[in-house]
Amino acid sequence: MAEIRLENVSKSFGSVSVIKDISLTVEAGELVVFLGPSGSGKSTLLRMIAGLETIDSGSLTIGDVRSETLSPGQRNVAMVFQNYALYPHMSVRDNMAFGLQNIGLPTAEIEARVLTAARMLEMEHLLSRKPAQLSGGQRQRVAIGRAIVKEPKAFLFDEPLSNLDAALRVRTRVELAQLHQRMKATMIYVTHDQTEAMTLADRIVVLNQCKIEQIGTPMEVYLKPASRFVAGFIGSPGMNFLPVEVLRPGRTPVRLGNGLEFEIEAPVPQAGKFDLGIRPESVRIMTAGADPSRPTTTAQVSVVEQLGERTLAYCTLEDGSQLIAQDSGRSSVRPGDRVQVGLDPTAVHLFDADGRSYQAA
Amino acid sequence: MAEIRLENVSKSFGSVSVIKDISLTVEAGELVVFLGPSGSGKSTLLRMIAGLETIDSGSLTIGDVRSETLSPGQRNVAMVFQNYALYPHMSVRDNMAFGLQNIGLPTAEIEARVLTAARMLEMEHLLSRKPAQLSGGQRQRVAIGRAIVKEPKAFLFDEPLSNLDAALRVRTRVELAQLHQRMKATMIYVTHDQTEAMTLADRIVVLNQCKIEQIGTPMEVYLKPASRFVAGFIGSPGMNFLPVEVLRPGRTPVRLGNGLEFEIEAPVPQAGKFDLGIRPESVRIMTAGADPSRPTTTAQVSVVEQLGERTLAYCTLEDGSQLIAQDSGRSSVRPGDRVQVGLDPTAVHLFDADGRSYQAA
Amino acid sequence: EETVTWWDFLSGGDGVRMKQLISDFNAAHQGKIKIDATTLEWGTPFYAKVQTSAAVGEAPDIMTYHASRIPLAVKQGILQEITADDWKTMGLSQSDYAPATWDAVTSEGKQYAVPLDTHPIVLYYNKDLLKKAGVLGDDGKPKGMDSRENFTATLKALKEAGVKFPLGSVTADGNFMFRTIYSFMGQQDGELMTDGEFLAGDNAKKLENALSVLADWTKEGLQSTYTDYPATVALFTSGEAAMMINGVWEVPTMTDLAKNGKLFDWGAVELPVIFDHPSTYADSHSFAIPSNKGKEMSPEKRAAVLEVMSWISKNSLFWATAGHIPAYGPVTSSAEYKAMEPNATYSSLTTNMIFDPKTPLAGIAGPMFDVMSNFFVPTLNGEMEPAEAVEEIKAGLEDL
Amino acid sequence: MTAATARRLNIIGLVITVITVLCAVVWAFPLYWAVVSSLKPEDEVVRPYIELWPDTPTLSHYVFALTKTEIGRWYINSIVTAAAVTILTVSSSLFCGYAISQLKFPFRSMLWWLILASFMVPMQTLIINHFELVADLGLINTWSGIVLPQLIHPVIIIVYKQFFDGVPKDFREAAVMDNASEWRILTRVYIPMNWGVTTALSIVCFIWSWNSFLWPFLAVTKTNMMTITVGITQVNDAFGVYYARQLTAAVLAGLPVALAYLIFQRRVTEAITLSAGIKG
Amino acid sequence: MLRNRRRETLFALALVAPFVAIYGLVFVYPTIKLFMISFTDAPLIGEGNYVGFDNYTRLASDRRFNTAVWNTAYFVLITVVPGTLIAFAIALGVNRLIGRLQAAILALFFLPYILPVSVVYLLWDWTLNFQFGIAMHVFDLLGIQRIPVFKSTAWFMPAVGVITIWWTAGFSILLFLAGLRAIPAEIYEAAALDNAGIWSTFRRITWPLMWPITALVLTIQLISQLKIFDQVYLFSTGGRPNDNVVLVYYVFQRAFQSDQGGRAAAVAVVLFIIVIVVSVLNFQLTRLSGGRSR
Ligand SMILES: Nc1ncnc2c1ncn2[C@@H]1O[C@H](COP(=O)(O)OP(=O)(O)OP(=O)(O)O)[C@@H](O)[C@H]1O
Ligand SMILES: Nc1ncnc2c1ncn2[C@@H]1O[C@H](COP(=O)(O)OP(=O)(O)OP(=O)(O)O)[C@@H](O)[C@H]1O
Ligand SMILES: [Mg+2]
Ligand SMILES: [Mg+2]
Repeated sequence: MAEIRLENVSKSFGSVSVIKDISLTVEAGELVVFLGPSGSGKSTLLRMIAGLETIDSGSLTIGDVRSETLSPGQRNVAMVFQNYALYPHMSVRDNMAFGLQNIGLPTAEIEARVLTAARMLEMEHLLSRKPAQLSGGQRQRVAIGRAIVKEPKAFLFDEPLSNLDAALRVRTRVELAQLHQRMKATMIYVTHDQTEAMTLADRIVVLNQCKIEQIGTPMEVYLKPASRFVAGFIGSPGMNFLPVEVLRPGRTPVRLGNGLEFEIEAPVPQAGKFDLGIRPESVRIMTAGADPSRPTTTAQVSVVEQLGERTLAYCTLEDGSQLIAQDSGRSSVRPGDRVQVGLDPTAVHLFDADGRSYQAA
Repeated sequence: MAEIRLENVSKSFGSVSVIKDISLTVEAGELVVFLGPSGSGKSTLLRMIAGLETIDSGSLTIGDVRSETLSPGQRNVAMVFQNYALYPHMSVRDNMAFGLQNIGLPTAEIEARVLTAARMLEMEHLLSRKPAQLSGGQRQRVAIGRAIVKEPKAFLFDEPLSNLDAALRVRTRVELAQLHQRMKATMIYVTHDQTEAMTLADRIVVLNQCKIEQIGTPMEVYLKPASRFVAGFIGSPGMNFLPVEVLRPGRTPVRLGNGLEFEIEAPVPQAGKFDLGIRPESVRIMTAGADPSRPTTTAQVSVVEQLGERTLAYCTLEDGSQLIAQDSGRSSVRPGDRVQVGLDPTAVHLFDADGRSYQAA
Repeated sequence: EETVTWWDFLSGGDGVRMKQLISDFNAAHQGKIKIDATTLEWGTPFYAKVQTSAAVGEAPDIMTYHASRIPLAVKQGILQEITADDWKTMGLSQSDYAPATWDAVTSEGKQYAVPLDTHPIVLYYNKDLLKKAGVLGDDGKPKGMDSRENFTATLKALKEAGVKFPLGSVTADGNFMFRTIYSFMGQQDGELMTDGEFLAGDNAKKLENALSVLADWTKEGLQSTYTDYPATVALFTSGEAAMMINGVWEVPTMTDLAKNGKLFDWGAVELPVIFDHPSTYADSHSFAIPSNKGKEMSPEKRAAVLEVMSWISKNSLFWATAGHIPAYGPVTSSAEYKAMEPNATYSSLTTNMIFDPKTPLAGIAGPMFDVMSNFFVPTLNGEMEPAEAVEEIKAGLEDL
Repeated sequence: MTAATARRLNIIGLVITVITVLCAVVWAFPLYWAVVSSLKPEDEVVRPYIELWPDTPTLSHYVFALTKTEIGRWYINSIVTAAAVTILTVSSSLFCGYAISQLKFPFRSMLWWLILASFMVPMQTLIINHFELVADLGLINTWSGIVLPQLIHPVIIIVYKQFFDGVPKDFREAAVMDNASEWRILTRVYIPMNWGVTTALSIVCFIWSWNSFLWPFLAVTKTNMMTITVGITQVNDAFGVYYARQLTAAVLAGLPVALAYLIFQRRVTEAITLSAGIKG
Repeated sequence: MLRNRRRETLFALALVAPFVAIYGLVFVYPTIKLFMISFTDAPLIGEGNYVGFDNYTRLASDRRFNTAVWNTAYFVLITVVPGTLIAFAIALGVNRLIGRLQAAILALFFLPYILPVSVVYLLWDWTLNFQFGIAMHVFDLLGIQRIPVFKSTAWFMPAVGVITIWWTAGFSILLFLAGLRAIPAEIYEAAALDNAGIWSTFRRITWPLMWPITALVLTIQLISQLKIFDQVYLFSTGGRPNDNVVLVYYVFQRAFQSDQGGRAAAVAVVLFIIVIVVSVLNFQLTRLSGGRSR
């Protein structure tokens, strides 16, 4: 397994700049997820690593080999496509063997590798089927198998689960995680589904508008978003944002739009208008006798989503700002209720007008 | 808005029975979700109501009109298809107007209705575009708009969100919920994604193998599953099941496979082998100083999924049985850890060999 | 051994007989000459093929050729002259042929082919029906063969006797009808082409006369309309048409049917004299030697080819069973031929034969045919007035 | 009103189906009629009334055609030349269509326009030039000579290009990642994925070649080199009543292709269905 | 994609080489020769003298050429659109059927396509034979006057047109079927829910969605019907060839019957130009109307 290092990589299609000066090192054996909204350049970056797109400037090193100018085949990385791109006319066995035949491996060796991979992915009984005869999850495994047999330096996945239905998605996600643990292979995984990103990644690379917004472990990204974009993008639902006025830098009172004032640790350089970010799980519906130390305000509930293990209440504050609060699974909140919501002052973030994050606490 | 009543409805394709003697009443203004695994007959049932499939036996009443033999147009229900089935060659306006033109409404009236619907769905600026020029979410709104303008007795949705990416899905889900609240329309909504089901439904109809397993509000279905199937199917992840021996009916000790004994309220007729069901959120990782009253056992963590607002730990008990436990978002559990997990004895369910549920507490 | 490559366009009954002759020839010349024969499709394809093949040196050593196509072929330079020496080698001479026949293979004083036969058209008739209608003469020939009025009367009598079509004519095929119409022009000494001019002088009127005879028969319901070739034969042989104007090549059809007892008592005679004097259109199957571009023929080969032409001409009595009149005089004057019926009956008409005008535009499948055919069909079936047709034909011919 | 409407819809559907079936029967009737006529004795053929089945069915015309001619040899010539035309045309068109669709090379678009233009030229008008060419090459009376000028069917390239354009580029990329050479991408990925259309095009090309007349007629001067369409004209007779015999010849000329089509029909229609790739 | 330009070019050239070689030999070269011959008075085969534009200028006053142009236009008019519509209608009918019945019916409609033109000629000449054709017997039964179909100028072109449609519809039917099967069933279900009747479903859904295929079929038909020859030639021999002449037939007459290769080539060149002009017009037209209906 090999390290992948991108240095000052850029790319444009005609006059459209799609990747802007990106540097990134993926450690050997690491699983890095590229996360970002549609059009943020995830696929392009991946395809540049694979050699399917040229690199305009900057350097790419795979293992210890400078690779910008190598052809896709020579880079020895394997790619799993979004729609798997299994050859529809070949059996599962042939699909997996094709790449090995191309490099002229002896038949016995090919057969052995295919069998090993098939055993690992528990699909020995599928070897002679055609892709059309497989379920979505099985196809996914074939696509992975086709990558595994190459014994590549790294695996690249481009939204491999986006075609599966929700249930299958969860199952294959777990399978992928286990596979990574077993193989300890270098993997880059593209997705715009953050549940996938959170659960799979060793580190997450959040891309936005052709640039890297943040690199970090899933929890770093979740708990310490580097920017307002990351904060809003990560989490389901994303972070609440409320306009707030910082009265004084330091441990300091802030005032919400509805006049509520409370104190937070605000490492901002000066007072002024900021956005306060707080995750739904840090906004609690207060029942009588709840922690009185929390700053509390009144809100009107508009929509209630009971998710079973928790309940989300979509609330409107008096000044019209929107807020999602979380309650326990067995919540009795109903749309239209007026409730008290309490904010956890230790879990708030401040963002300036440029989206820069100032972490409280 | 109209009530929809199915009585003893059956349907088979050739020799394959697909709907078996189903009776169901959807109240006027209610939003009912059909939930069930793939192939359970959800779409078929919906299509029978729409008139796209014939009804072999039984009766269907929409409003007060017996409708089994009416043509789809005459039933005056609107359907939103999984992939929207927008007419690709017509503008958004024409897509919405087509059905009204077919019933010979005056042009002015058509225009008015289309505009109203477009305004309601915030897509007045899209009216002259073709579907190909719209994003997934916009297409979804056109499909809904096409349904709204008909002023139908009821709306039927067949997995309308399954083609959207996760982020868009959440957004449109909320939009749909708001729409329902605004219009108070009778809606039947097919999905196999239970987050959707939980958040949208007034009542959920759980289908399995061509039959209704349970009808109830989302929380009823979540908290009081009528069968082991429902318990395992609802929730993400679903309920944990552990083999258990009931030592005595009544308030009574049970023994897990690993020997742990504790007391639960077990309204079972007699002692014997059962499956104990418990949701992940009722299985907590015990830290030092936690509630000592909970029955506790030792487990080995295999996979940890940090979802941000919570953490799921996939654990193996000493007897090899699998269990998912929930921990807080900022959990420090790592794969391989040995931990103490505590079960909430008030949140357990018992299922006999046939899957029948015996609710504890 | 010399192998002589041979092309013909003789299919069906003709083809069978020619194949017989060829195999007889081969048997008679075993070890010396062998004919390697190929039959190709009749008409435009055949002549196009001959022309293109000759141009690239792929033409055969000998081929059948319609005498009517010789002027065009000479212009294209695809035929070799048959020299006086050749005639001598073959043991044939001008005196063995009817003057019209000899003339037909002659272009600008030179001969370009050896005539095998002449195949005129004749009048076939159903003796049973004629007898019933009382128009069968004592000589066994139809009554009224001497004038337009009398022949029309004969037709009318047949009609009155309940015959559906007194005369079967190939009215659907203008190419075919050219033969009849040209014969009727010949009966007025009409010419299609005089010194390079089409329908000069009163020739147009003569063509109009000829056309109106036939058009009138149609108008009076005496003649089958829009009948194509096989249909005409079928009408006649099934007894629906009492008489039929057709080529002598249909004789075998009749003989065969009669032999199987499937036919009535029938006869064939020279065309009736509608105008001034007897005259019948004929064409001739002849043998020609293509001049292959860039390929000189060896003297041995040429000798072999001449031997083929000579032998087959001299043994053309068998060819007469195909209905055709052998061109080689000694054969027709032989006792065996005289005994052949009805061939002997109509062989006399060789003295009244006329051939196509000598122009490269004429001949089987030539452009003149198309022009004529184009207007014959509507005229003969009552869609167009003969005078108008003649106008059009004249204009069409001048357009060529 | 309710059940009645449903029934009315059903009845309309039924009526359309019945009409379709009736049309199909009428449509194919001339074919049936030709076969039946070829089984009648000549005198029965020309009876003045409709006779849907022969009184005295006879195979005599077939016996005549099969025994009096070199029809076996002609079939062989036809099969060999049509197969050669098909294989050569389809394969060269496939390669060319693939290159135009998938690869970059100089003069690509010019070649494409030339091919489109050649679809518009009536090939018949080139036949004499073809003849001179083939004669110059000394190929008259050879299978190669029959085959050569038939090797241009621009439509086949046009269709291939359309299909290759429709193959998602993922497959190409997957194969590149798999180290496949260009040749293997073509032969192991693109060709197998387009078997359906290849079958369809092969059948159509075979039909065209089998049915061509004027060219093989010009290119062949020996009976034993004739193709079936050329040879079969010898069965025809310029004289006499030979409707049945001519129809027999027609049936014999058309039969093998008809059989081949019926055998491959499923694959043809499947291919065509896959061709949902035809975009506007 | 990262490509090896040189290798790719070489490979591409190797792939197109066989085709280009054949193409140059049997298409480009003869076509150029055809152009050159059109400026000479060459006979059917062989050399001729340069005559400038004579062969072209005399076409203006050539009656037969005029007839040929009009006949060709007339033939295109009566076959292209009707042929396309008929094939469409048949495809609609066949598309409704399922399973073996569909296969059988499709075969019945397709079979004529596999026949050689000479067989088509024989079949129809026989079927429409004035004396013995089964169609005439049917006319008799119906009390209709018999029609000498191929011998009257009024009936000739329509009849050959119908036969051509009959003969060539199979291919168009296959294309239409492909298009119909590509329309998702759900669109029709949506239309049913939208109260659309059979007619408005067809007019508002099927027709516009099928327009691209229809345009394709129209183009193919247009080009092939402009090149019509065999049928007209076969059916008019012995009848009224000069009244029924079409452009390619005229080329044939000039070349093969009149032995005027040069004049024939000129007509061929004119025809080629007509085809290109008409195709380009047609392309623009279908694109425009396509733009309107989508
Ligand atoms: N071949 C191309 N030519 C021009 N622009 C392109 C091309 N390919 C991609 N782009 C543009 O580059 C940007 C990044 O595209 P990319 O496919 O990498 O996005 P992504 O992050 O994978 O999005 P998604 O989640 O939708 O797959 C987009 O704005 C896209 O429009
Ligand atoms: N036309 C048909 N002919 C035969 N069987 C059918 C047909 N349509 C559906 N079925 C079968 O009926 C059963 C129910 O199908 P249905 O489409 O209603 O399932 P579903 O619950 O909507 O599943 P999914 O979530 O995958 O859409 C399935 O087993 C399916 O295979
Ligand atoms: Mg992407
Ligand atoms: Mg479904």
